[in-house]
Amino acid sequence: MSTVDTALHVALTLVAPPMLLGVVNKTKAAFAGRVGPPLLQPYYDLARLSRKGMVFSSTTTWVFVAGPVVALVTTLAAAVLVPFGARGAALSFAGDMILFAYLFGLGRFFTVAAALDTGSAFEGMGGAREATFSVLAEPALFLGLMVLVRLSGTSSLSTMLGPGLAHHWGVMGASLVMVVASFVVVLLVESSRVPFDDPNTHLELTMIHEVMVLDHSGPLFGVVLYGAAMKLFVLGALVVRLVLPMDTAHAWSDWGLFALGMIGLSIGIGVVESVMARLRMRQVPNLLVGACLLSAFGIVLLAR
Amino acid sequence: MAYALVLIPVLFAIVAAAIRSDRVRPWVLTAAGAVQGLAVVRALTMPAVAGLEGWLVLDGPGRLVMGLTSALFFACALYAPGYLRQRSDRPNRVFVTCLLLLDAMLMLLAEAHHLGLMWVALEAATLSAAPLLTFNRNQRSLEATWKYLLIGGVGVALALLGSLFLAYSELQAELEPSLLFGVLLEQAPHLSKPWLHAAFVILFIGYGTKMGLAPMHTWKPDAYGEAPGIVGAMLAGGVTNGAFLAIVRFDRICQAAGDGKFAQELMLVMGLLSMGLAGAFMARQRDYKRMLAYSSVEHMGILVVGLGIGGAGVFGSMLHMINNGLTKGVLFLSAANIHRAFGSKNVEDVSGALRRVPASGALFLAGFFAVTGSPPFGPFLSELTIVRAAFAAGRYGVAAAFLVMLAVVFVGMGSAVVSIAQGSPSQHAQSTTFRDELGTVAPIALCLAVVLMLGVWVPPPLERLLGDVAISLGGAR
Amino acid sequence: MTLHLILLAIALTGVSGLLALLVPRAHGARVATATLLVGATAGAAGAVLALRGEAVRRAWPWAVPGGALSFRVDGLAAMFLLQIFVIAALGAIYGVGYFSDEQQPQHARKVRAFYGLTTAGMSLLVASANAVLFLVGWEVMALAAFMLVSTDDEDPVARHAGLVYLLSTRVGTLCLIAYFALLRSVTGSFSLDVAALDAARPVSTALFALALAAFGLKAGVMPLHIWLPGAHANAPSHVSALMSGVLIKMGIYGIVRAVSLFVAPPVWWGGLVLSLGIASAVLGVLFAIGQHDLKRLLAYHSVENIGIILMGLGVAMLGRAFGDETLFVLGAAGALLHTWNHGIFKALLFLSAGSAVHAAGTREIDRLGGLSKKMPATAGAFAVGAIAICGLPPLNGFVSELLVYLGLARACAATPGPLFAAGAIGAPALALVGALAVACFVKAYGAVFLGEPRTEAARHVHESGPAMLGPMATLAVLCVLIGVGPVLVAPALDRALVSIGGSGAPVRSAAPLSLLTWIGAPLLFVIAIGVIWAYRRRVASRAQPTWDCGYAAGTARMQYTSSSFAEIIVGLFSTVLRPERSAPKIDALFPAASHFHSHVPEVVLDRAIAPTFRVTGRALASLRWMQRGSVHLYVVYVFAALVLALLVFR
Amino acid sequence: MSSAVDPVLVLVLLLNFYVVGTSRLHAVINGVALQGAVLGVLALLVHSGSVLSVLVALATILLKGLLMPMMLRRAMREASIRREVEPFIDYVPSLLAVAVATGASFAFARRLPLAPQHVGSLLVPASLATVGTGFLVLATRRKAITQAAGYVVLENGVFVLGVGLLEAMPFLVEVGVLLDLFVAIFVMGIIIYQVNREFASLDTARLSNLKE
Repeated sequence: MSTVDTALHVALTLVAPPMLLGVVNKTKAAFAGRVGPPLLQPYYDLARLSRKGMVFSSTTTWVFVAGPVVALVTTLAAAVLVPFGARGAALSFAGDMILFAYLFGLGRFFTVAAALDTGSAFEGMGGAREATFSVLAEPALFLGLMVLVRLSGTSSLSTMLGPGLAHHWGVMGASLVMVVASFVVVLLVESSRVPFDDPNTHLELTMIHEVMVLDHSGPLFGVVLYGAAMKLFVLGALVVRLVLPMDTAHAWSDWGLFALGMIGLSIGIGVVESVMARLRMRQVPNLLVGACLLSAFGIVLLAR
Repeated sequence: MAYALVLIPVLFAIVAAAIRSDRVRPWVLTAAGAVQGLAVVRALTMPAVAGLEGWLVLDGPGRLVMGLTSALFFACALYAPGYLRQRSDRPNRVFVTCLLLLDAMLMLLAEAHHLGLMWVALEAATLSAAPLLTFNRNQRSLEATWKYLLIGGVGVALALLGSLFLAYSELQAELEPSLLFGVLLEQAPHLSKPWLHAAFVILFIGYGTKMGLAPMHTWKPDAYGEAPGIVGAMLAGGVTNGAFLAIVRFDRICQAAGDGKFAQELMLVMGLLSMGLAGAFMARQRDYKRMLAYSSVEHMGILVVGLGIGGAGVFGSMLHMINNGLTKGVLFLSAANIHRAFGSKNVEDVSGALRRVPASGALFLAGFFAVTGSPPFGPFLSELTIVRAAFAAGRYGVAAAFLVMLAVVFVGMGSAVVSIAQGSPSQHAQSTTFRDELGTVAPIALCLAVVLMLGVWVPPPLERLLGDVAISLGGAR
Repeated sequence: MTLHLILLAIALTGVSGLLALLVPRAHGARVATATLLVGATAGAAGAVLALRGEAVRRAWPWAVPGGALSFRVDGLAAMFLLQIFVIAALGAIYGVGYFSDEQQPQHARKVRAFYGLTTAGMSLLVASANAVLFLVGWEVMALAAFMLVSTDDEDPVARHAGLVYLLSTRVGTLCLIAYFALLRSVTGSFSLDVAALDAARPVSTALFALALAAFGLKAGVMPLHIWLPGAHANAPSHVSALMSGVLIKMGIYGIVRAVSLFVAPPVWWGGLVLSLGIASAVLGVLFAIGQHDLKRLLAYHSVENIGIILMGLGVAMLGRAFGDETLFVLGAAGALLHTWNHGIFKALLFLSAGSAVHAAGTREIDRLGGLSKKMPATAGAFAVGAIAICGLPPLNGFVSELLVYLGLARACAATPGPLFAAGAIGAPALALVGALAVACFVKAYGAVFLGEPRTEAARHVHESGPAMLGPMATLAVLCVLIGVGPVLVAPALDRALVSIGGSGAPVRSAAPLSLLTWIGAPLLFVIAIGVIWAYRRRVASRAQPTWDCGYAAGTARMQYTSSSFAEIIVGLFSTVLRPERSAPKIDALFPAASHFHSHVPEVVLDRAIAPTFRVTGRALASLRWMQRGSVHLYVVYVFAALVLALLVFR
Repeated sequence: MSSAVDPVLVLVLLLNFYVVGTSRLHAVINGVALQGAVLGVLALLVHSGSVLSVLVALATILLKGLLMPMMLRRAMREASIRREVEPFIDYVPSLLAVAVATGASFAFARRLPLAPQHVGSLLVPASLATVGTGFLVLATRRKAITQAAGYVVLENGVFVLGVGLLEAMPFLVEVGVLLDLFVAIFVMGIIIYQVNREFASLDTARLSNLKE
């Protein structure tokens, strides 16, 4: 991995995430027959928020401001570990997949703690949901990762999603399909998308992520939104690489392929959000357990 | 020396009977305890103690029992003045005199080397304990005494029958009939087997009744429950071990006759049965003095199990006899203090002993830990030795049963002891006059200190003696 | 030198509290604490020396049947000794502020005496190389701890907790006695420093089972954990820290020693240990989530973390069974490091929880809240502990869990079926545990320290003094230090692995430990910068009440409580947790004041053990007719015994 | 050994039936006394004429035939009771039980080889049967006095064998044994007296306050 690649990796992580939201929103607008907001609208929003002042609850402590910051920083750190397409990750070592997953855990700890810091029943509710659903999402993620570990014989993301992946698709495609399905579910729940959460509603009782950040305002809210977008981007990168395991042997075409994949993913998310309704809260665990089972089947298939 | 050991307490008994003052008399016990203690120490350091043409011989097991009995008696004798001052409502002439006579008979039992003499000593000990049990002069103590006398009498009668059987086994084999142990041991290989076996069984049941092995233990909870703590201590730590000493000797004859296996099987069955029944009756036991009685039944079971296992088990059993005897002293005497302080021996009425009588409560709790085989107290070492002997002998079933029984006992006893020791004492308990004082606490602490010492340091002379006894009984160190 | 330091430490810690009984009350605390500190310092120095040098063995004769004053301080022992001394010392300092003579005139002296004895017992058993000596240390520890657990014996709940602990620990000790006796029948002596045994013999299986039962009970392995929640919850907090931090680790020490007696343990041993680990970890954390009592919650997390340690151990044993040295290194190093880590962060959590409980006067999470404004240092310490125990980077919990994960991943990628199964089941299970732990601790931290105080008592708290905060700060620093610089502890781990049969392959070769520094340090730095930036912005901003969605009459009691936070998870796992709820039936239009109550019981104790005891007790009570006072019947017994014995034994 | 031994032993056995079969305490005590006296005679017969046997015989007759029954009669007077009531096993079944015990004793005694001088004698079965009878009385009779008498029967059974072993049990022991028995009955008498005073009854079935 060249210095250029590393620089590009970090730059992409920093710059690209809001764009995904733009694509998703455009897709949804297209389905609804609207023109929709500009593609760069998320950037405008962030810029606008950064200029605003903030209002803080007198109940809160430093934890409240730490929530968004830690969430963003951990996501950024996790991004360094994920291979963007065939280009590999900026940093990889044995066991980086565990660090990857646990960085999100750290972020979650602070996000939920920040929500509880407000003392608001609504935000507590959101925090409880976030914590609960991740309890089921985490095994699904790890079951999927174990499939990849088994196939590749390594616990490093860059290697397991590296050049050998295409070959594994040929041999163990069925398992990988299940892993992809399971990861998509994890991606949707972790980045709070339909059918688990609807980023567009503001009905407190029905939400997960949005309801946790009711009290954040101004630049801090910007950090929240930016972090969320980056999480979508990072998790999306994982799925994209899984689905597009091709290796073009050219740096620029690799990057291009990855970019196309990410755009495709965003469109996909947009499509899902347009054609599906949000699930009832009680059914969310069932779907997550389903995702776990899918990955588990993926492993069982390997046991032959 | 052999005569002096028996005569010292007898003389003191006469003195006690002659003294008029109830206040002065208890100090005779203390004096007797001290003098006898010195005599016993002297006797134990002498290479040979014998008398009456071989009828009195202080052999290895006898030395152990004698040392233990005199130590226990010494502790009781120190404790008695303080206790009897608390009980000044009762005349103590009979009590003190009979206690000394009981002690004398136990001394005789330890050195009697003649089957008949041993029997006489045991019978006399049984009888001299009867007035001690009625010390409280109420219906309950009378009932207990009647049961003690009747069941004990049956046991003693059987012991006599068994002795006769043993003698007949000589007669039938056309040997010179003699009831001297030395002679019996020499002739053992030629004894008539059917008579020997029947004799051992009858002797075991007979002396086992005195020892309090299940199912002949039924007198024990009644007697220990109703008697003063001193009597409980002397019975549980003295008389029972005297009876055990007899069984040890019969076991030795069986070993010498080459019939050890049969005796061991019997002892294992009866020992485990005792432990099991004791455990069953200790579960949810409401009367803590009766609980101590069942604990005594349990430990008698442990003693014969150790003997039954053989090998190092014999060593463990001998060591356990000493440990258990002394620990029983701690438990019965501290229970007596608690009984006085709370005016009840019902577990439900007694709580917060650690607050009401801190020293007695702590000693009772420590005694409980000791008797249930917790390191660093002595009984732990002996029980460990027995368990490891069981494993070494390949008797896994016995070992497992043994440990399970220990667990059952611990659960039963632990629940009661903890609820006695901890918590807050009731209003009624606060109003009684009894307080911990030096006289009623120091002797118990002394006993416990010895038990503790035996858990971290077994004095080499004792170790040698135990080893010799074990080897003479076909065991091992 | 090494051994002398440790023996000195055992002696000094053991007598520390007893010595204090001899001096006037006013000086008792100082004398006891100073003696214990001197001892612990000596011991810690000895342990560090042992970790740097060769294993020390020394024996003196001991006039006790089967006993010898024989000691062995190798890498493994030194690791445990260091942990004992450090945490005991910190707990003792904490105790000066938390459990002083002024506040606890009845108990303070007693607690100091038994605290020292517990410490001495633990260090004695770890250092001993003779079964009798080991048992002495073991039981001194166990019984002294019993006295500590039932410190507050006027409270029936604490008394019951003490009794349950006492009975369980004795069952364990009896298993242990059986274990050592059986071991002796194999090796011929009570020495624990024995040559490798053959695991294939049937007796080895019995040995393994006994060790697992005996030590598992002490460690609190599910379902043998029944004593643990009550004991940890009711003991004084620095005692809980000592018990949870190190005492239960004596079980781990025992299991590690027992397993390392065998050259190649069978595959199923490793599988069993791993499965027990998974069960403990998952169930432990699940039960923790349902708790309302802060210290009970922490206690269940001990069960969880013991589970994680056992998972590592199971992986190591599987590595042994299949001859995969790297697997062994990863699993064993993970287990041992987690033993340390858990000791540190669990002690930290108990100390900070104790600080909060001490200030607010209740352990009920739902009666606390908002403490962090008045007690920022305590809150911060708890936060560090919480993050560490969840295994989150960049703190110490992550390092040990990473090692276990690496082992599981390696197992998953390996050819043999059992290894694959272990990895494929183990890793997701550990992930589940991690996520549950986050949910649980964010709940506990949030409900206790964040938001608004739910009661007046919680409103009027104030920060603890330096005697209490100092140890907490030290532990928090240790959490960060091991988390960011795990290479610092790698040599100790290498040393310990060699002493349990490792080939000497360093941990650093099996796991990217130094990389964690390069990730952890910048991560901490960036987070710190970010938070400081945001906090400065905050200081310059307006403050208003929390947005209440337009409802103007909100009260502190309307906050999301810990019970409500946990409600969904408890509901999801109700099959295991069996929550009890008593909810009012509301059918009127204007219902009267009412109560809602929910509770997650100790299922194993309440639904299995206690009923068994009741039934057994009843069965035994039915034997009572035998002793019904009839002397006639008693004569019949004697006669029956005589006749039967004559017939059977002839 | 004299040929008159067996008839005397038969008498001992018959007295067992007598003791068990009657409800009158006087009769019970008389039966026991007679049994004791018969044992004295037995001692004379077994070891015809030695000084030792004469002394033992005299001691036996004195203690077992006279003193012990006297003690029991005194206790009976003090308590002013005359009859045994409602034994746990009634008189006729008791007689049957003694018969069974006697039969069983004969069966068991066949397993034990006899010394040459005793071959063919009833010594062992008579002893065992009497011991069994003693147990029966102890276990089934309610009155303390009857139980004490039963204890004497038990002792008598043991003594039958003791007589056969006079050489093995030298005089000193023999007399010691007798003395002990006497003291035992004496102590029992005292206790009986106290029990009667405290409980206003000698029904030992009422002595069941101490139980689990």
